[in-house]
Amino acid sequence: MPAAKGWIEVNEKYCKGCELCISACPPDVMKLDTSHLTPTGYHPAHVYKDGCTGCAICALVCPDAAITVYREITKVVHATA
Amino acid sequence: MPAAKGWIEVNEKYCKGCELCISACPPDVMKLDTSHLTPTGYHPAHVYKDGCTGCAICALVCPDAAITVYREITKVVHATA
Amino acid sequence: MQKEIIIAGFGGQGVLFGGQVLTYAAMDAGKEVTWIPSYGPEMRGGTANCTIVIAEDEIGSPLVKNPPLAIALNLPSFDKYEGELQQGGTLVVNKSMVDRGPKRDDIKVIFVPCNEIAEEIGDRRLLNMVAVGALLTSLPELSLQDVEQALESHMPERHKNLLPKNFEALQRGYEAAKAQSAGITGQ
Amino acid sequence: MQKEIIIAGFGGQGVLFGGQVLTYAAMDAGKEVTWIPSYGPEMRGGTANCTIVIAEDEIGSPLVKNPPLAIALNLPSFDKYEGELQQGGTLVVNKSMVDRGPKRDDIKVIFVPCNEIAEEIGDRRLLNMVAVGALLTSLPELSLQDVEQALESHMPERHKNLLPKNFEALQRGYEAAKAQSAGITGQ
Amino acid sequence: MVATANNLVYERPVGFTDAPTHYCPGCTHGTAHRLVAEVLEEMGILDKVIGVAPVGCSVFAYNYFDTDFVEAPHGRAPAMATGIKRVLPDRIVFTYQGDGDLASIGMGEIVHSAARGENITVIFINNANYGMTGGQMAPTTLPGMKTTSSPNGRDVETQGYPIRTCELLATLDGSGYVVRRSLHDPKNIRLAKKAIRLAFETQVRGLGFSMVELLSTCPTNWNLTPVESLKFVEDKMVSYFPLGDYKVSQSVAQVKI
Amino acid sequence: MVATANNLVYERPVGFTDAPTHYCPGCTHGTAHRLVAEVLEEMGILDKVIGVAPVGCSVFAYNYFDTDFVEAPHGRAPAMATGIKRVLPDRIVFTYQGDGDLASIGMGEIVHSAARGENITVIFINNANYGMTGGQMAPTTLPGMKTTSSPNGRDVETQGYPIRTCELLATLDGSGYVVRRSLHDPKNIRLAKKAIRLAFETQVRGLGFSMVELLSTCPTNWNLTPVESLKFVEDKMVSYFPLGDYKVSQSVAQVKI
Amino acid sequence: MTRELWEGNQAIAEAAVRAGLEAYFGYPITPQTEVLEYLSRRMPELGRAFVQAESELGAINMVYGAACAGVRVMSSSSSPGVSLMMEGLSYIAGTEIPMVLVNVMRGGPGLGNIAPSQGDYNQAVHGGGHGDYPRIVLAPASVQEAVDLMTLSFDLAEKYRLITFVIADGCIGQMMEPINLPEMRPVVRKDWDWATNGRMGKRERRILTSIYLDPYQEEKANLRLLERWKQAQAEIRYKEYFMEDAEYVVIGFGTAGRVSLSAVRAARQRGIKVGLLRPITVSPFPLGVIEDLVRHLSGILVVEMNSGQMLEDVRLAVRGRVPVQFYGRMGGVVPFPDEVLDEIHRMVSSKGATELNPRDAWYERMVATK
Amino acid sequence: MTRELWEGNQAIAEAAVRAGLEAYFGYPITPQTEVLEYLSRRMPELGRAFVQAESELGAINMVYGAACAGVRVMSSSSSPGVSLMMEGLSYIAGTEIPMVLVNVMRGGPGLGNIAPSQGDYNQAVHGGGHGDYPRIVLAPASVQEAVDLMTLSFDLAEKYRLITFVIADGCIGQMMEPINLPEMRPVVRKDWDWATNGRMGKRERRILTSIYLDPYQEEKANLRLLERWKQAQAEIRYKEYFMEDAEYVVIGFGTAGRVSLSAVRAARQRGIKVGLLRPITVSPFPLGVIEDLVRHLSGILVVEMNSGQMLEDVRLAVRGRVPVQFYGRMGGVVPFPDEVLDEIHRMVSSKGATELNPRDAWYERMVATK
Ligand SMILES: Cc1ncc(C[n+]2csc(CCOP(=O)(O)OP(=O)(O)O)c2C)c(N)n1
Ligand SMILES: Cc1ncc(C[n+]2csc(CCOP(=O)(O)OP(=O)(O)O)c2C)c(N)n1
Ligand code: SF4
Ligand code: SF4
Ligand code: SF4
Ligand code: SF4
Repeated sequence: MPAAKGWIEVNEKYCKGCELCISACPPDVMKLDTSHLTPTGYHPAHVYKDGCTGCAICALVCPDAAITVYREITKVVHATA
Repeated sequence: MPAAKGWIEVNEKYCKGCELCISACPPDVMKLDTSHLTPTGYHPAHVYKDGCTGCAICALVCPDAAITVYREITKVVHATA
Repeated sequence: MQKEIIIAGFGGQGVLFGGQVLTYAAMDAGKEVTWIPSYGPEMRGGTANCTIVIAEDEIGSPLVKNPPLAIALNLPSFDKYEGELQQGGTLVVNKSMVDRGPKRDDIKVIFVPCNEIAEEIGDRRLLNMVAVGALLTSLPELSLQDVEQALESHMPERHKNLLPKNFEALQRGYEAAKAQSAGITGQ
Repeated sequence: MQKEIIIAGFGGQGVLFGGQVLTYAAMDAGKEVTWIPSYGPEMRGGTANCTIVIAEDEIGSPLVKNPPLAIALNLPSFDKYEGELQQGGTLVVNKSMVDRGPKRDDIKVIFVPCNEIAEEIGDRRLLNMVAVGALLTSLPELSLQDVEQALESHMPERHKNLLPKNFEALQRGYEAAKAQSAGITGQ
Repeated sequence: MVATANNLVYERPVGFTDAPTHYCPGCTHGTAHRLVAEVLEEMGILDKVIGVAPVGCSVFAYNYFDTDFVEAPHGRAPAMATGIKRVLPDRIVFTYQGDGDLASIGMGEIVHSAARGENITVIFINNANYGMTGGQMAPTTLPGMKTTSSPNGRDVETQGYPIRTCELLATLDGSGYVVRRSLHDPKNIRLAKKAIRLAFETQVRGLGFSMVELLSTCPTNWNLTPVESLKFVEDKMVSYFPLGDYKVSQSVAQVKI
Repeated sequence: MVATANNLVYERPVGFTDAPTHYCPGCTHGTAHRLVAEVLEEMGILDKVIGVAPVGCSVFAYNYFDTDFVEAPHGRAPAMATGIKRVLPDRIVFTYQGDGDLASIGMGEIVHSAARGENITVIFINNANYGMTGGQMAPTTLPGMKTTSSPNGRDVETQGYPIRTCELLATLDGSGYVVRRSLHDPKNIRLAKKAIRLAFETQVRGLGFSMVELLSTCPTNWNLTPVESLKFVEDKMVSYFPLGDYKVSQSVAQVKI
Repeated sequence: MTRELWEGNQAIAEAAVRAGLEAYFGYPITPQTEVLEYLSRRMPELGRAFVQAESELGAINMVYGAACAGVRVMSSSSSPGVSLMMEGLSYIAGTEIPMVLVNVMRGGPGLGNIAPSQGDYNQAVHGGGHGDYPRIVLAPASVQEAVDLMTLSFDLAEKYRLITFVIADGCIGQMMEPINLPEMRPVVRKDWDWATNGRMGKRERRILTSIYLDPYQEEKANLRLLERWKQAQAEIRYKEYFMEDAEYVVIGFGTAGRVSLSAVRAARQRGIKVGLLRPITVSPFPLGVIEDLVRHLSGILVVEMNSGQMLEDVRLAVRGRVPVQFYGRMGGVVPFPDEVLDEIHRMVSSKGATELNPRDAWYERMVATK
Repeated sequence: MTRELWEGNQAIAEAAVRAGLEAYFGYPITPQTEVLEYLSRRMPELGRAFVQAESELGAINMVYGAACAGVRVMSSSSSPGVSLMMEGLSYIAGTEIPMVLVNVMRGGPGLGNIAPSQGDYNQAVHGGGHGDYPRIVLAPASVQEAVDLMTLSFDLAEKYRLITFVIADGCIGQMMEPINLPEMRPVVRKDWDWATNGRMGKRERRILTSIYLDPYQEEKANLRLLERWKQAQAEIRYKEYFMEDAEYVVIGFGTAGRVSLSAVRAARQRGIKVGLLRPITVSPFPLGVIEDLVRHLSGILVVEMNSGQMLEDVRLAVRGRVPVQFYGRMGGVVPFPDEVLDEIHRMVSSKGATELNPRDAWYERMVATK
């Protein structure tokens, strides 16, 4: 399957900066955004460089369902199918 | 082992006339003594004819440890050995 | 008026049912009535007894210490209730199971060989009915008919066939008691 | 005399230990003292605070509504205790975590950039000691020495190496507060 | 022992007090008691034993053994035994429990005693019903079996399935010796006694939790004669509750008696 | 579903309320919640569900699912679920319990719910300790593992052995579907979700008791980072608590999703 | 309508069924096992829920679940079993949902015996589970009254959302009396605005819990309970006998009350102006009634089958204005009428006065005689 | 001797150890878990028995077993956990053997919260388990007092063979105060003539049980308990503050008592002649002391962290001779001294009088203000 382009949104209402998504991200394009804090006082995760494939692994491992995942492809893969 | 002669004593303080010994007795020489009642109002078991081998099966099955078993032999077999 | 009756004996002697028959009869006769069983400290076997209270209005205590009426179906019960019976009361004793006469002379003791009579009728379990029949001679509040009627209407269908023998048992007990009161005592 | 102190902040800010240091100092100074923690409804994270009561004789309530002294290590605590502080009381505020000035003018508010100072010393966890040092300027009952002595004698062996930095933190906080009281405030 | 004439072959064990039991005629609770008394006597440990009686027909077990005894709340005997054993580790502590007591209300206590590997011995009487309270359904009541609380026969759909306690406890690492035996005939009674002996030996050697489940009768509530009751155990119960060793830890397997 | 550009691949399930959880960062309680919410949503049964929260860190589970919820006394969730299911047989009832709640104080209730074959689903979070009360030893604490009530590491001699709950419940005829899964990596999270789905399908079809045990983390009390915690599960827990299917009744085996 | 002869336990069970009982969860224990046994046949035949739980803990929490679902549910047990329900009862009370528990009390403490007792009065009325929670407690003195109170118990539990107990003893549970049973009420599932029975597309989700991490919220919940408790005062029930001209009064509930009735009758025959007050709701307790009595009485005798538990509630109402005496039997002993009669004589001859605390005075007499 | 700073829960644990505690069985629950955690390290290091039980039911029955063996044994828990121990406690009481239970009470009913509360007073003092049984209940108001009472609790439990509770709350359990710990007492296994610790060739077999099938025997057992209870009256303890010239008195135990102390001091500063009576043994309760007070007082204010439980015991002692008022906070709310001060003012200005029942009056004020 061709590495399709994808992107995610991390909802700072939920993110607790646990880094599980970061360690799980296959292309390794995520890290904590130490530049600011969430309302509950955590550094949120974010994609800091190109390469997100929209594989949704991050969302799959996120205990707080903080991540929404999109990608530009023609086939839908459900995150947890 | 030669069928040695044996005999038993049924302690009427304990016997409740449940008949378990009677049905277990190999030579089938026991029955309830309907001629009288124990202090607690049961017909006690007793050996009513010859043939007791002193095998102690009756004592083994007696829930109330009412039976004492003797026999004339030269080898001791413990009831539940 | 209020009458208390205690029926006592061994577990298997139909003590409780004997009392229930009287209770049904009293209820059908439109009276207030209570029936309460009590088992000895022993959980099984041992002695059982029940207390019946028959009255015209709301019944207080369902238990009494010194009843005017009692049935003793075995020796321990005879020993116990002969002592506790009210002065002038009546005690029906199952002669078949006791080997002594009365100690008190301020109560009326009626001896009835319940077991024998029951066995004559052909069902040793009926010894309780024999005793109840005997008691009725001293219980004006209830007639033999009341009790027979009660048996008739409350005995479960499957046992209805036993009615005739029950009636007979009641009758025989009643007569035995009458006879004895009439002086022809079984002693 | 009796003095009550409340120290409040986020879970991780060393609120409870900061209070315990004062408590040990008071105990060693032969005073009666109580220390009691309280965690917000939230079981974890959230705000934590503790109340210290220092007195000459038997202490009644270990909790107070309007303390004369308080330390607020974060904004929510500042908001809360600025409101509840006793008239004329003193509130030490961790300037590093608040972005506003005082609302009340009937209390003394001492702003100390605890985080910055602690980081300058080289251990951000020492921010609580900086604040405690500052508070001492308004707690005549306990001297800087008393508190240092308490740290010395009660800090577990394995942490003794941290003593110098703790002392420094106390000092710096004390001076920062003095300086400010002297008018050279950080605002 | 030198053999003489007129030899005594069997007499009532001294570990068994001279009080007649209150059990119904033919109830094998008595048999189980007798076997335990014989074992304790043969091992010469009567003196060190503290028994824990349950709530159930055997609530008065304390009257029948010539040892110290306590009486536990319904189902809690293993917890009480734990308390005793922990403060008197050199004493021999055993519980005697029915199936309602052990497998119903006492499930939590028995599982955790086994999981902890408590050095106690449990004599577990499985008579497929609640005897003392008048024959209600127990966790061990067979499917379809009529009891006073399953008047139309146990309906597994609504009343569930019987619990096989040995199999369940065998899954626990703390279990040292967990076996099922039966009291329905001489041969099985002999095997039962051997197992009881091994269970106590397990405790004496500190090899962990030991339990002997004994298939037992309740003639009164089964409405069968004592003899018919033994047949019921043999024909109906043994098939549902297979006899055998469910857990014999390696160290226990070494034990030679 | 027709594919379009800018396609949404994953978003927070609607069954999950919009309340942020109170769980510590990286605690996989959240993951378990999310999977349950996804399954209930996918099965379209949110509307019929009544959840039973335990006492434990997940005591507030009722805040996070868009379904009716009740909160049970410590360990009694299966009994409450039984009460609800028996009077509302057409509703879907599940409990969510920790290992202290289910395997320690609640052992009696879980065993008997399974034995009865109650048509309920149990989500069982095994995090090897008592999280909420500050990390005391649980029945699932590994041998040698340090907790606040086994400060020198769990000593199996005095504190007993961990309980393998699935293995234990699998011995009961009433169990329809009893499996163990883990939440330590994407693959296992997918398998966990499948199992949760099958567990609820078991209930929907009335095939008896279903339970999914999930190996989970407690970074806070383990004193590990969330990432290290996943590693601990993978390296230490999985070997003691093997993943797999411990009971899949014939009828459940037929179920096709 | 013809009367039928029923055993108390079975009558209680059938009365509950006719009151619309939808679910029963229990565990066998003498002397109430007949309730469970009766319902094990009756409930299934009506297609209603019956489960013999693994324990009383299981039973009370099954009740908790079914109560959350909004149905009429009950359990029954006897003293030791009820003690095991204390945590669950506190939870149910804290969740503010209705349920009924029948306690057929037996001799205690501990395993004790199966004889009639009133030793659990304090547990039922005052202490019991942890925390503050009011409860309604009904105490029947006859099989008919027990039958009537079963219907009432469900109605009150639902009306006030307070947990409700019916406390009896083996005497009432195992006695047979002629009774009139109520008509069978149809089972109507009220659609409570609090029941957690699934959204079913009709509403927002609901939560039932007893947790309030914020003490101020918990205090509010406590106040809600007290408010309903205040309203429940309207439900006070009691029965008076021979009170018109009474100068002395005997106060007793349940079996002790009916035993006292015999004694009071006997005393009346001897010309003693004594009456009987038999509380039927022991919680809420008829304090007001006693307040009024106090004005024109010379003495009160409290009779119980315990060591003097309701006695203290009576004394709180009397507050020293009238001498109060006590007679109790414990551990499963049921007093005979003549014992109570003796006490009435003692009270009258002593003009009701007693130097000591009535409990201490009673204790002295007990050790002297027993 | 130098004072050490200890947290209440840990101090309680260490004090028990020094009092010769030989075995501890417990289950974690906030806010007393530190007792268990502390002992999980301390007991094994001393070679004494420690078991984290599977539940509070397990714990109390392990305690029961160890108590039968005749050793000093205790458990500790908090409200919901204590409710689960009610059956076991009744058995232990009925078996007439000593044991100590610490209840660090929390807000309830139900799961409630972990904040300080006194909601279990009635459970501890009056109701609780089934059947009649007296118990000794000690209520410390400070860490030092808690420490001192631990030793006393074991001594009393053994002296009277009555079960003994120490009731505290999260405030005392989690507060730190400087204390003096008692010397370590050597563990002496007294050779009780009742302990079931094996015949060991020395004696006849012994049986410990709470069953008395014959009600008359059970009644005798109940009377034995009452006899020891009578003797235990000698152990009543309380502390008085500012009582010499007091015209009004505040009565409160534990935390409510020490909070009241602050209020009483403040009132004194305002010239109000008010004192404080702080019961230390709430069971046996200092009734006699209050009897005496009543003679020369104008009003009593009872302060509790519940809806008025000890209040009724005070009222039983007062019996209407002096106006009694009540102030309580519930569900884990700890009153501040100024709240109590306001109540003192109210009492004084109203000359102590209150038209309503003090509880009703308090309730009205609560709903009005809260
Ligand atoms: C807490 C509690 N619940 C219930 C009872 C009533 N009860 C006494 S014995 C018993 C069951 C006994 O059955 P089992 O354990 O199988 O022993 P068996 O009588 O069959 O030998 C019950 C439920 C009790 N005493 N205590
Ligand atoms: C009867 C009772 N006992 C003890 C407690 C205290 N308590 C609350 S949560 C908990 C253990 C929770 O551990 P677990 O079930 O493993 O869930 P986790 O917090 O680890 O998710 C305990 C013991 C309680 N609330 N009620
Ligand atoms: S896994 Fe979720 S909570 Fe954790 S850092 Fe990533 S987005 Fe944030
Ligand atoms: S087995 Fe024992 S009790 Fe039964 S009849 Fe024979 S001797 Fe009597
Ligand atoms: S009831 Fe059953 S178990 Fe109990 S003694 Fe009788 S036969 Fe044995
Ligand atoms: S304490 Fe442990 S289990 Fe509880 S929320 Fe935190 S990490 Fe999760």
